[in-house]
Amino acid sequence: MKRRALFGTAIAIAMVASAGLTMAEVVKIGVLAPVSGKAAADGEEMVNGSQLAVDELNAAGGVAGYSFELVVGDVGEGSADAVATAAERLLGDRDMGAIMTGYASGSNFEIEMMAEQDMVYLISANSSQTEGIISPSPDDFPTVWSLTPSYAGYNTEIVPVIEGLAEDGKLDLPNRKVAIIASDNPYSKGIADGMVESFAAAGWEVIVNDLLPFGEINDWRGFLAKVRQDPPAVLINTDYVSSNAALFVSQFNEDPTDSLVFIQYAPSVPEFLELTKEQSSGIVYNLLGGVLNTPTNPRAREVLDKYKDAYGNEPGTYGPALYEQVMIYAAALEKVGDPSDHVAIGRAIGESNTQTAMGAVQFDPDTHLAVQSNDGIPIQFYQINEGNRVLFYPPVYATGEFSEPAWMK
Amino acid sequence: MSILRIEGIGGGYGSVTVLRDITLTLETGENLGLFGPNGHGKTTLLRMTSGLMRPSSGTIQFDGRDITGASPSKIVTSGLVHTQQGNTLFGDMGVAETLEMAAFTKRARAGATARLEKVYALFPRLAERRKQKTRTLSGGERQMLSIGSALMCAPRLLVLDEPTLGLSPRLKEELTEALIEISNSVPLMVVEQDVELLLAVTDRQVLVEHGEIVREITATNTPDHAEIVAMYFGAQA
Amino acid sequence: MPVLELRHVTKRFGGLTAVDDVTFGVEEGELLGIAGPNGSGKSTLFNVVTGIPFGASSGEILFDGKPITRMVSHRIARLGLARTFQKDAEYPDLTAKETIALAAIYGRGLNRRAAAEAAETQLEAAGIGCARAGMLTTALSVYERKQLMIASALVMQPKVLMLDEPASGLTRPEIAALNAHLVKINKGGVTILLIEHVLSLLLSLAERLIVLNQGAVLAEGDPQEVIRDERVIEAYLGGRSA
Amino acid sequence: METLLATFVSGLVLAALYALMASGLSLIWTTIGVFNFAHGALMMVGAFVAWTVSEVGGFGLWPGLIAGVATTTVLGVIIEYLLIRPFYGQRNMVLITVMTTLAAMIILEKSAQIIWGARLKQLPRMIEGDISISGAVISAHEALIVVLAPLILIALWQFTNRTPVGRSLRAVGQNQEAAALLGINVPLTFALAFGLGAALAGLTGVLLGGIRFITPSLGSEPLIKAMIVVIFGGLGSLGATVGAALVIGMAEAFLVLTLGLYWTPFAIFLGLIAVLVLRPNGLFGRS
Amino acid sequence: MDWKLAAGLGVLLILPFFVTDSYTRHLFILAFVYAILASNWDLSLGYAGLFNFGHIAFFATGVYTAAIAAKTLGVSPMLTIPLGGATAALTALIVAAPVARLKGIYVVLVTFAFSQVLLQLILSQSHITGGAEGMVRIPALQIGDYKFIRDFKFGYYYVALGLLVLSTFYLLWLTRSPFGKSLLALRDNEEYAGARGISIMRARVLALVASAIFPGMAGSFFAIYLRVASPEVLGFGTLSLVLSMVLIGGIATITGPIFAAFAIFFATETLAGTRGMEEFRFIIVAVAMILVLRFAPGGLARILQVFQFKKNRVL
Repeated sequence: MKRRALFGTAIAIAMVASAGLTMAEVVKIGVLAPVSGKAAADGEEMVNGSQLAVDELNAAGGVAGYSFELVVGDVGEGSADAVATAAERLLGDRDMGAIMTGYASGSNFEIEMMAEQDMVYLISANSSQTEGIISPSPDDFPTVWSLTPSYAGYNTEIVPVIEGLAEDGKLDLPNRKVAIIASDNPYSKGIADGMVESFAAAGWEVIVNDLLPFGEINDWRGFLAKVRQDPPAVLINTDYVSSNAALFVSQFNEDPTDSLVFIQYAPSVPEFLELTKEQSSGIVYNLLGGVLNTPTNPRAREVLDKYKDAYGNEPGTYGPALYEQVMIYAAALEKVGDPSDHVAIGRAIGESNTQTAMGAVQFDPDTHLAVQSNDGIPIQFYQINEGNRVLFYPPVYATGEFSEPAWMK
Repeated sequence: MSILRIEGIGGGYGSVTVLRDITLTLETGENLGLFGPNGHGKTTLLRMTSGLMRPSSGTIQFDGRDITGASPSKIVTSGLVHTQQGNTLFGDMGVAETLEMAAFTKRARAGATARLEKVYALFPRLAERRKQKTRTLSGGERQMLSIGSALMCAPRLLVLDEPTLGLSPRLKEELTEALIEISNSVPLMVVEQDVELLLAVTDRQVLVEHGEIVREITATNTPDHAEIVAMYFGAQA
Repeated sequence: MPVLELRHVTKRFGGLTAVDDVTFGVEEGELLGIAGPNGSGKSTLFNVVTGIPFGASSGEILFDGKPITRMVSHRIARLGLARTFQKDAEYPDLTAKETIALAAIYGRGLNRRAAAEAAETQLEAAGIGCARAGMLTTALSVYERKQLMIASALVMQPKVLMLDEPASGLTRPEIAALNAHLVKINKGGVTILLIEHVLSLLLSLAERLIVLNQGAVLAEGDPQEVIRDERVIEAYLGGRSA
Repeated sequence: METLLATFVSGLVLAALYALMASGLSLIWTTIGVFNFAHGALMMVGAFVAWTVSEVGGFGLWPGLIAGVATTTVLGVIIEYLLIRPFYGQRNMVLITVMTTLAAMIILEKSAQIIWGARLKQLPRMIEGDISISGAVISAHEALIVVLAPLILIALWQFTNRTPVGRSLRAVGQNQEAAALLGINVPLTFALAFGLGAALAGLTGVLLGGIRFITPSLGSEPLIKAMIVVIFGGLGSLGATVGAALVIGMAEAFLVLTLGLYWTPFAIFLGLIAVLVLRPNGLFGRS
Repeated sequence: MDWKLAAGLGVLLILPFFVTDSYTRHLFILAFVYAILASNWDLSLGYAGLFNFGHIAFFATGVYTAAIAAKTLGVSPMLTIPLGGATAALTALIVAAPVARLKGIYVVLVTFAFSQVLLQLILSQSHITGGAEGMVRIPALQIGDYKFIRDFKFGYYYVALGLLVLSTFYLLWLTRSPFGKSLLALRDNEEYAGARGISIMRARVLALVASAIFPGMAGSFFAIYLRVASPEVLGFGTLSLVLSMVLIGGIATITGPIFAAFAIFFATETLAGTRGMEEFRFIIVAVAMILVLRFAPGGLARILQVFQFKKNRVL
């Protein structure tokens, strides 16, 4: 009896799923997001950002005669079966026009599922994984595109920026030593490895190069004790988990050394400032594909304001990113006209050149990643200064000047 | 007036009936002994009296109040104190600590210090081992501690289950003396294998067999040794 | 040569000495009774001999001339030293027949078919009919369960059978039936050690009686004499009775 | 030398935290024989409630602390009543309650996610500023924990060893029937022990909330740490638990120094398995 | 085999011809995997009475065996499935060494600690396992020229169903064999069983190993099917989900956990598709678990059994 009832439900689901055999006037847009679990804050932003875009498009009367409806697929903690199931659910919907995500799995394995079914898939984070999957045969992935440029910039740009600051007399480097700590995940480790290479090539001495297990870190004192024995001019932490980074900052401040402190990604998370308060003043970080909120890119302020009006808080990266992803899809649909022609829409996206909150988006046909350049999506260096994020590099977008951290004076 | 009145008690564990229709009264100022073969329901009867088990039929009245099915702590509070058979103490507690804690109920706490002195006077061995952990005590000392802690509860009726279990003759002797002394101030209900001890300590004895009271012995019909052996081991001993 | 021999066996739990320097032998074919008041260490002695829990504190136990002092219980059972338990021992989720067959398979190494046949033979001998054999053991009567436990021991074809209070909880007619059954088993060549509180049964069966008190052997010899021994009466009934 | 001292101080901070995390778990285990998998989740609830009262409500830290501890105490009593009490006396009670408290953990964590969301939150520190102990610097808040933890544990020890009610907790833990026969209300004592254990969890959570970030999964790492400490010490007494907390806190600090942060958790887990296999009753347990 | 199982199997066999969308088929495939996990866990938990909290570790062993064998070593994906069974059995043998000697809560703790050690190992050996991010692009299944990738999961459905059917037959055979009965005997009365020649250590070790084989194979299939291996499989989430399937289905029934796996998986999936219910579904499963433990300790299977006569079982 139980079994029969189950099959009943299953078949009912199947029938609902296959109900619309002809394309309706409504195009569904899927969002793969961690709505439940540890990363739910990111997930919420992803859903909000795309909902904002969908509402705006619908209010404007739709695109090419179609209006939009948002469908959310929860990937939970990002486990493979959760991501695959959520992706399958969205993929199984015949009205699905495109699927958006900030990140879903960390490994981006779902890209293959999307490509197999020619689903339009726009993704924001983990560009090195995306690159790894797509670059061996980019033609197999005509519908998958990443708004984040290659992470190569993270590896290399830091050295010239720091040396430039020293040359301009804005930063006094006591030596040419660097200490680097990374967390054991491809993002953090990959960037740390790249930095080690770049620093070594520029003639720096890498005195500490440590690796941490990935996850929550309760105490940095052991590592910091090692650093304090021989203080380097630059101290780099590429662990991107913001709570870890905040603890790092507060424990560094207990007994600061004469070092420039650089932390990967974490300081860009909205609550980082709230959590560290004045302690983070002086910390440097950079961003690729983050919101380029500067007077020369008014679009960023515009999107941020819209988001804030709708949801009452300032978003991080994923709200604006998903908003722009939906907009890029909408523009491509406008051009192609037929939402069921996924491959054509994919190609249209690949050819697009759009000014977004993150900068000008253009895609590299070899990797399907957005192109990094000062005219495209730039790498942005920020310094936290008394609770404000000061964009000091590249100079064309700069909103302020770098100032030497208080503990180095 | 009777201090304990057990009427038509029956019950057991799950589907196994251990007790069938037991009726007993303990008059004020009287000490009662129970004996009989193992596994015939004496311990079960005591457990029902002290609230550790719920009888499936019958009523128990203590001091005129119905205590059938009441919780053990309520029953102790009212003054009926039960000392279990065997090694049932708190292994990690010290001797003095156990005795002090045993005066737990409000009624017992009043006058606890005086009673503690009395217990030490009754069992000087316990006084010598105040600081010792219970698990390091010998069998006899544990038995003394059990009885001692029951006395700390300020009993108005003390129910003892096999107080001499596994003790050497010398210790038995000592314990018997102590029990006689206790019985001067507190009425006792004792389950014991040692019939001679029962005869020495209690005024009236009943034989429990197959969950029933099959015989009662009073001062007027004291049995001789052969009779006891017969009662105990069955007819052809 | 005794089939089972205990030499100075002692078992301690913390500060308590449950079995105290016990030495005796059991001859082949004998029916040895073991008595003693509550808490005198009879069951613990059985446990120590059969490896529950593992190992005596000191001393030596020989079975068939081989030391079994440090052997785990299932090996001892397979050697031919079987025992029953005082408490209701059964497997609530198995039937009577399964219970016996399992002992035949694991305790004697029979295959499934032979074990099923052996189980049927034992069930018949134990007086558990076909209809009851397929029932869960929890559905059986107290007497049937006692018989089942003995049958599951016998199916292993033990040399020595150790019975721990088989008569407790039985009615008089049932005890009589048990008595006859045990005589038959013993006559069939199985050495029996019997712990029993029902003294009438013990006295009618035992050829020799050992009385334990406080874990040590108090008296040993002809049952009728031992039972009149002053020390035994004192241990059982108290000092001033003698 | 300075490095060693810094490591020692950091070990001390960890030990104090671990002792606090584990004390409630240990108390519930020794009294009721329940391994409370919801212990970490209760810490999390304590921190969230304290945050809500002090930051959102604006009542300040102390009322927040009181509210947090009070809430977890009540929750502990509720968990005992609904999820533990029905299973007393069952043959597999230990294992059944592992499952029911695991369910409680899920319910608490997911409810917290629904109520408070996933954004990071933090409580203000009890005392601001840093303290330097001959070169080793720690925050005053952590110094407070190092001072507070032994005080709380001594108070707990005094309570369970010197007061009648505290002694009754231990008595019930060692022998329920014998305790009942002294007039101790066993069900009430169980509720008390669970409430007290939960209160300790709540207090630990509030203290943690000042140095870590409050998220619905705040308690999962402390739960595992508390489990390790309790197992390491032997599932017996408060003293063993505290001893184990010291050993593990120090081991962790010095392992980080020598082995690095990377291999430390692995080494500790391996040590745990070794202890369990070689001495199932724990490092300080009786065999 | 009773007619209900046969009927159920018949329906599952023809189902893919009527259900053509890949999402529903995907759900069935995952339900099959969960059913294998839950029913095999029931062997060690329900029959052997071993409260093994590390059962997921066997599954994870299979997952990583397949990932490493197929991707790094280039073993044919089809072969990795039996290989996963073998490595999981080996893992079980290692865990069994301490577990065979422990009791009660200690079994919980050792097995849980073991799964944590495995997790740490996976995280730390990132050059082999991919660390926290896991491994992707594991080669897909291919038999002869038949590629499983673009058939809307038709082939995968039958592979998973085949595994479940094999596993179920295996479990039913095992639990009805003398070995299965000896586990029940040990679980309910260890001393008695020991005194009847049953080796406690041997039975425990065998039970753990026997209960690891199919979860290992299911793990390998899982990795090959999703083409990904990630350490989340060792989290509390999977553990409590599968545990709830065993308990709600009814321990020591084998078929109970299988039915429960279907019911719970489809129920949570339906809730997952409802916006705003994402967190609630876990709470609902947890509450259901408590209610079953409290009011129907035998689980769903026992509730259903009340309505039918208990057949005589012969060894």
